[in-house]
Amino acid sequence: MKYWRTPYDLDKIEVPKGKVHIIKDRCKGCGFCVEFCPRDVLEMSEEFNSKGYHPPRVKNPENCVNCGLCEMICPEFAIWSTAKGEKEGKGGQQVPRGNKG
Amino acid sequence: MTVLKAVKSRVKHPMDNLLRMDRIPHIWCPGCGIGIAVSAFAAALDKAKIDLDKVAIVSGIGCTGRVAGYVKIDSFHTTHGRAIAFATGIKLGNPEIKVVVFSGDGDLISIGGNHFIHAARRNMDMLVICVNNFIYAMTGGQVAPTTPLKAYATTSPFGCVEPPFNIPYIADSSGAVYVARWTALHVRRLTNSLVEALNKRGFSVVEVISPCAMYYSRINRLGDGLDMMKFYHDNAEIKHGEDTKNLDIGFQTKIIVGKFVDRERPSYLESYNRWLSEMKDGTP
Amino acid sequence: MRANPKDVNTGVYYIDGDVASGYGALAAGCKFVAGYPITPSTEAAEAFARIAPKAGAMFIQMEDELGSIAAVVGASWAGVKSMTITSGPGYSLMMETIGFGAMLETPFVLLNIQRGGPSTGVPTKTGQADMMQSRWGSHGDYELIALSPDSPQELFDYTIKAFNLAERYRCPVMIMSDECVGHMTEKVVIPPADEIEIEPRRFYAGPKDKYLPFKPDEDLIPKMAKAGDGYNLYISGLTHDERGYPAENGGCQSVYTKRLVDKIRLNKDKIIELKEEGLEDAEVVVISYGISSRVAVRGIEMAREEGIRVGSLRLVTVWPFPDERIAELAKKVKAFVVPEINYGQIAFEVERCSHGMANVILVPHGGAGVHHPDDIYNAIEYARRLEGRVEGVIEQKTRLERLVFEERIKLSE
Amino acid sequence: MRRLMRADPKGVLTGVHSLNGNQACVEGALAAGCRFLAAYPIVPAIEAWEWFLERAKDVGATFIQMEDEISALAAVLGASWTGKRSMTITSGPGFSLMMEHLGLAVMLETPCVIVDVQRVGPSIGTPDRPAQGDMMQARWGSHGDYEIIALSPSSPQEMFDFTIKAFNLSERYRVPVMVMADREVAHRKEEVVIPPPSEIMVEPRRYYRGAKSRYLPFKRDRDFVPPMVDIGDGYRFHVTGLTHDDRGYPIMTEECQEYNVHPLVRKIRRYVDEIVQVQEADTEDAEVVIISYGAPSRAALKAMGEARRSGVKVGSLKLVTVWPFPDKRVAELAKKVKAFVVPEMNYGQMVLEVERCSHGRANVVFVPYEEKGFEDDLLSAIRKVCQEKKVREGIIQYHG
Amino acid sequence: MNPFITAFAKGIERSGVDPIKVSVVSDIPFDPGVVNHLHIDFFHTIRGRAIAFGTGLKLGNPALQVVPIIGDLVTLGGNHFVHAGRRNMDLLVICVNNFVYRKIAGELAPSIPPSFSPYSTFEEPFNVPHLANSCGAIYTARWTALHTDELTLSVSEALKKRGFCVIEVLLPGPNYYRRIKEIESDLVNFYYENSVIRDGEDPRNVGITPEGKIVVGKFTDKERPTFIDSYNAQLSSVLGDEFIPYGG
Amino acid sequence: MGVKMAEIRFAGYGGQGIIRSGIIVGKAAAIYDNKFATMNQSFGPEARGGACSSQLVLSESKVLYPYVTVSDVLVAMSQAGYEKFEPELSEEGLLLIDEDLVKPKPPRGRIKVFSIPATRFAEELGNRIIANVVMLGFFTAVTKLVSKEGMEKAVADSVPKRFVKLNLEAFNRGYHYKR
Repeated sequence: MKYWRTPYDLDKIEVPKGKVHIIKDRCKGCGFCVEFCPRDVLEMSEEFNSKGYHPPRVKNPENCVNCGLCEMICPEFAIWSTAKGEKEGKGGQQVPRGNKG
Repeated sequence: MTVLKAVKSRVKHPMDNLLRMDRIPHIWCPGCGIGIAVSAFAAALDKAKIDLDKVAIVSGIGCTGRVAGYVKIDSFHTTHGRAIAFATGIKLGNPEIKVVVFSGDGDLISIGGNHFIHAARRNMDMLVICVNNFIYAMTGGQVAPTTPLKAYATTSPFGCVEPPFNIPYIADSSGAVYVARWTALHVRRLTNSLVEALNKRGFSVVEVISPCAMYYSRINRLGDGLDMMKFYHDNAEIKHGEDTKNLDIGFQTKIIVGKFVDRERPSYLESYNRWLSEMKDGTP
Repeated sequence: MRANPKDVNTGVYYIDGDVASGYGALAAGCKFVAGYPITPSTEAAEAFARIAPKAGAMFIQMEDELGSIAAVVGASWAGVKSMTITSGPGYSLMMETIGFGAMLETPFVLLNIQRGGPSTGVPTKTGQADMMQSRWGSHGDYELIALSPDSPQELFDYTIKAFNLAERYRCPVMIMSDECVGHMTEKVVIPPADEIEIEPRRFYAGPKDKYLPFKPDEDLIPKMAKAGDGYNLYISGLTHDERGYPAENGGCQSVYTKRLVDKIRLNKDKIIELKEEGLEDAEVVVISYGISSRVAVRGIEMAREEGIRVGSLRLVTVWPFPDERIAELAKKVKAFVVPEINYGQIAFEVERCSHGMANVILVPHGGAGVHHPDDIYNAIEYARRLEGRVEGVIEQKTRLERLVFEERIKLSE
Repeated sequence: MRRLMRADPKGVLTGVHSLNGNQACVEGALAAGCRFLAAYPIVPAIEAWEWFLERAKDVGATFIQMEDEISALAAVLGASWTGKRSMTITSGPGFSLMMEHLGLAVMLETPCVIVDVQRVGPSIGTPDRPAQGDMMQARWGSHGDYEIIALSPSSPQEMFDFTIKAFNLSERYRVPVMVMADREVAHRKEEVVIPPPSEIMVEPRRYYRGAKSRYLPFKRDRDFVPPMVDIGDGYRFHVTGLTHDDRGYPIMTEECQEYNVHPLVRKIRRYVDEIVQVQEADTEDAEVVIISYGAPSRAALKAMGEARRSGVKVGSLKLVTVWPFPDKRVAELAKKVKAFVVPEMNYGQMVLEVERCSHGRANVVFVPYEEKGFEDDLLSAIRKVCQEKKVREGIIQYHG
Repeated sequence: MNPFITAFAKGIERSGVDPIKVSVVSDIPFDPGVVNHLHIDFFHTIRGRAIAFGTGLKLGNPALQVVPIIGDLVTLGGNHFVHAGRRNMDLLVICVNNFVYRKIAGELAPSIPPSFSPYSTFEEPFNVPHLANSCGAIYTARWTALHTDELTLSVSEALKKRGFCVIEVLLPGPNYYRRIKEIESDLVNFYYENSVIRDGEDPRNVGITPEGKIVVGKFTDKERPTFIDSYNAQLSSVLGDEFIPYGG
Repeated sequence: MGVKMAEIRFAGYGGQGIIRSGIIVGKAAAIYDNKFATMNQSFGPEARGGACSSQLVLSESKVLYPYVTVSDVLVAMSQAGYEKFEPELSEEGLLLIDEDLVKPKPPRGRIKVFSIPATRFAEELGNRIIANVVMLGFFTAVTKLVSKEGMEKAVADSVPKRFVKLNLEAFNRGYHYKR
């Protein structure tokens, strides 16, 4: 069962592309991101992480539209997406999101 | 510990600068919604454009009470039920600080019920985020004042016999100026609500209904966290402005969410300062 | 009086101390438990909640610890035996009402499963640092009784005893257990009801209009009446006279409050229970209570293997304190070794009672764990070697202290 | 390393005033820089915060009447972390309710002052009569192990002086400090001399001065006291009532418990000599020493004079700091004197400490406070104890 | 206190409840003579815990009619108040409201020190009937010391009801605030001129404000199962014959 | 000191049934095999995922000193648990591990290592929560410290009625696993 409808004018919109990042060892395998991803990008993997859970893995990378829901709904701060083409998050170089204050 | 080492990877999560990543993974169970509430709060802090140095977060005891330990701002993990009282001191000690109380239903409404209603009555300027998972989870699944009638818990092994509190109603009737309720599934709306409430002056309450996959759903055989989230999806109904007295939550019944109260009242400090200046002028 | 068979779940169980205490309470005839969840004591409340409805008893989870203990005092005046269950922080919240219970001479039992403190401390791990609090925690002068069991079986037995003492002396009785004992699982034998002796409440039976709620019998303890029986009770937390009316002369040496301390102090010998072992020829005596006494066993064994004559004195009743017995021993032995899971509480009492005649060596432990037997052995060994009298309590440096402050081991979960 | 600073003139009402103990206490607090009071009304402490409220508008202090004493102390702790010197004022029953937060104050090492105007207990007792029944509670009332400091004033002037001292000790050692007054002292009206601000020395808060990124809220200096920062200064620190490491992060192991809690005890025990203060009179040649504190110490001085006149060599040791207890001094005296006489307004609390520290070398006599004929009781106790041939075990109490 | 005591006594009489079974739990000491005269049991408990103590009393012996009379205006014991309401504990709570709201005090006697109000003067007080109603009370009413007949009726009605009933009584000067006694009669006059009876008014609208009149009356009267009822019902439905209904 | 039989340590994460394992073995020994058994637990505030261990002292007579000093058997269900408690294991001890979750170092002394994919088996049986019961079956077969019958009774008493069958299946899966 899918929980989000597909917009009927999908073909007219320029769909942004996103890339999903997962920190596997933070994951506790709750499955929220897999279930609620509106674009069905993710699935649960077979592998165990260091805590013995099955983290998600990207099934359909091209489907990601960088909506950010996975980031918001992940209770473990283990997954997020960036726009394709953006500098990818390594060593804190990703586009700052937080208030630096 | 090995796990911690593994986590210190080079990749950085966008919220890393708002959270104490040296303490992640956090203690919450798989399928728990508190982490989502924290995400929403962090996103709201970001969106509300508040100087993070001037925000303090106070938590009590319980699962949600641990939130203070994970957010990278001035944070206080205090005693059971007294987060609001402690926060009152901070607010009055330095009125420039935006004070956020982030705690659970048992902490805020059960043992801390008195401070909750009195702070609302005074209209003490703070944002209270109450994560409601219908049970005491940290101590192992005891009945809470929010546990729905007939639901099971370890100290109500034959079903809960006490009607639960309707948190928005009690907040409203004791004088809160902003009252909203969302489930952990409504992350975006929750974030927006938190932004509004952060910018509000006075006692604001945001209730977050969250799955407890370890105790509440297990004892009541409701499946895991994901099943609870699906339940919210099917049974939450958004009704902004609904009269707060109609917001009771039964066992696996419909949950009404939305923003219910948004009004203006002079805050405690405003009244206090006015009174002080009147006293000085000699015109009581 | 014998226990009611309906209340006794006779059988052999493999349960933890908390649960055993819940069973013990019911067996003792407790009909009302009010509590509030707090680690590590909740199992006791849960156990009682499970078995109570089948025996016509009730568990209610109140809104906080303040409410719990107030309800317990109320229920006791309604005529039922009652109990509350808590741990450190909750215990601190109860302080005001414990004084109130003592003032009203209300029989009730309080189970405190101690944990690491102060403040929130270490909720899931042990401590013994509320011992002095149990004696001195409420404002004003009062006396009460505190027991310290060391195994699940004892938690069952002494919960019953606590109820009996509470009824006998009309005062709050504390069961000062700790997380180790509370969460320790062992075989617990619950005997048949006719083997369980329980103390009935001492109700007043004379003419109603002659009843004085605080008029003591010869043993200084007054008889009780229930609310709703037509006695026109006037019960007040103010300093009161025999009628219960606020006393005109309610000063700090009021005869009325004096009885609150005297009824325990003068009945001390009947209340105190000690477990003594190998004291006849001992040169060093280990004084311990609760889980520490089981930990001390290993240290004592080690010392005896070395040929040291070590005796053991276990305080089952911690309050009232066995002043005389310790003073007596102090004259005979070289030193006392006091292992406790705090930085010195009962050790100071031992110092007080030994009147400078024996050395007192404290083996401290901050909590969240128990002593290493080596520490206790070392203290015994040191005590034997030490010549002369040293003033004050000697604090033994423990293995843990060296590890943390000298070797500076890394702290992690 | 320590530098005292002068008091802020705004809070100092220099001059000679006729004040009762409660008011003097508030004046002392304001002089010491206290700018926040949270309290809940209770007899006999209520005048204190009425006076505070009266003075708040001139001094610019904040006051809140909380819903109960539990929250009053919680608010005080919160305010203290914003950098304000904070206090609360209460009496017996309220003091009992504060016990849980006393533990939190100890654990968070939050400087604050708690004034307990003792009244007759237990429970509601007799609200408008004085007592000293909360002395042991001050030391042992909260769960878990810790050490605190408590002072005991015996006159309105001392209420003023000791309150300043309490704030200073509290900032110096980062512990809650208690002023254990009683109704008699709090309600007695006397002349109180308030010196000019330049003569009042105030201990400044020990602030952290290093780099922001390196701040650890519980990293102790050599004397076990960690420096502090204020909320809102951008340190983004975390503190918790759980057992924690230097960062303030909870770690639930026995090692961390030792690391965290042992210094809480040590930071007081090691500096006992610095903290402890007693006032002695004629103890050099004394055979009998009266050990007293608070209101009874005035009668004690009178009785001492009387006894000296009748030829008995009596000295007086008045406790300024009740906790920590002056173990050493009492033990020292025990070797020289025949007996200690301890008058108290309770059924025997500090006398147990005297018994403990005298190590069986001197007789210990307890004299309960009676509203009438108290001085005579003291004198007769002194005479009787002089006739004792040897040291008796335990505490002696003469009847009649 | 006297007009209230009289009304209370008459209320017990009119309700037909056996006074022997009535226990008053209060945090204000009563005159022992009153207690003897009414032939009730009286417990003077510590501040704020009257309702919690009353809960224990009621559960210890469900045959009792427990009447907590709270004099602290839901301040210290606010938590017990809301939770007993939620549970629908079978108690009749009489909230003796002796506060002098700022404007009222100001008009009447400027000399009253501000702190004599249980709330600091600038704070808004609770709307007690509304709070009670929102946490689940089944009966709420408010009367002043003048409305003795209505108060009597309310007491007798509430005693007969099963569940959490709250009657707020505006009463000048019980013995807590002695200095207010001097202005007692003025305050009675004030009540006379400024109160208006509106039975059945939505409790939401009966907050006491400096401007408006004091609304008195019987506001709500509904039915809900009490704590003991729902306890017995739930447990017997789950446990069946194994369950021994709780009778204290 | 009584006649000692064994000191056993179970270690893993909260949620794996580590404490329950201790209780079940203790119960089998104390109630069904008529020995003496003292079980102690150690856990963090986390319901799941935190370090968690239980220790069991089995004896022919009353257990006085209730703690493990040198363990004869270590059952490790997590890497962290293994690393923390391996040094405590006797030189002649037995080490039982879940092979998917623990990667042991080469054993010291005469330590014997037995491994079983307990969590994987449990997942195959439909619920990973019963991994500990699989491990208990394995434990019973390897150590022979408690009787199989006693263990089966203890397992049956310790779980809700509707799960008895599943748990016994898990137990036997572990018991009959050939290492």
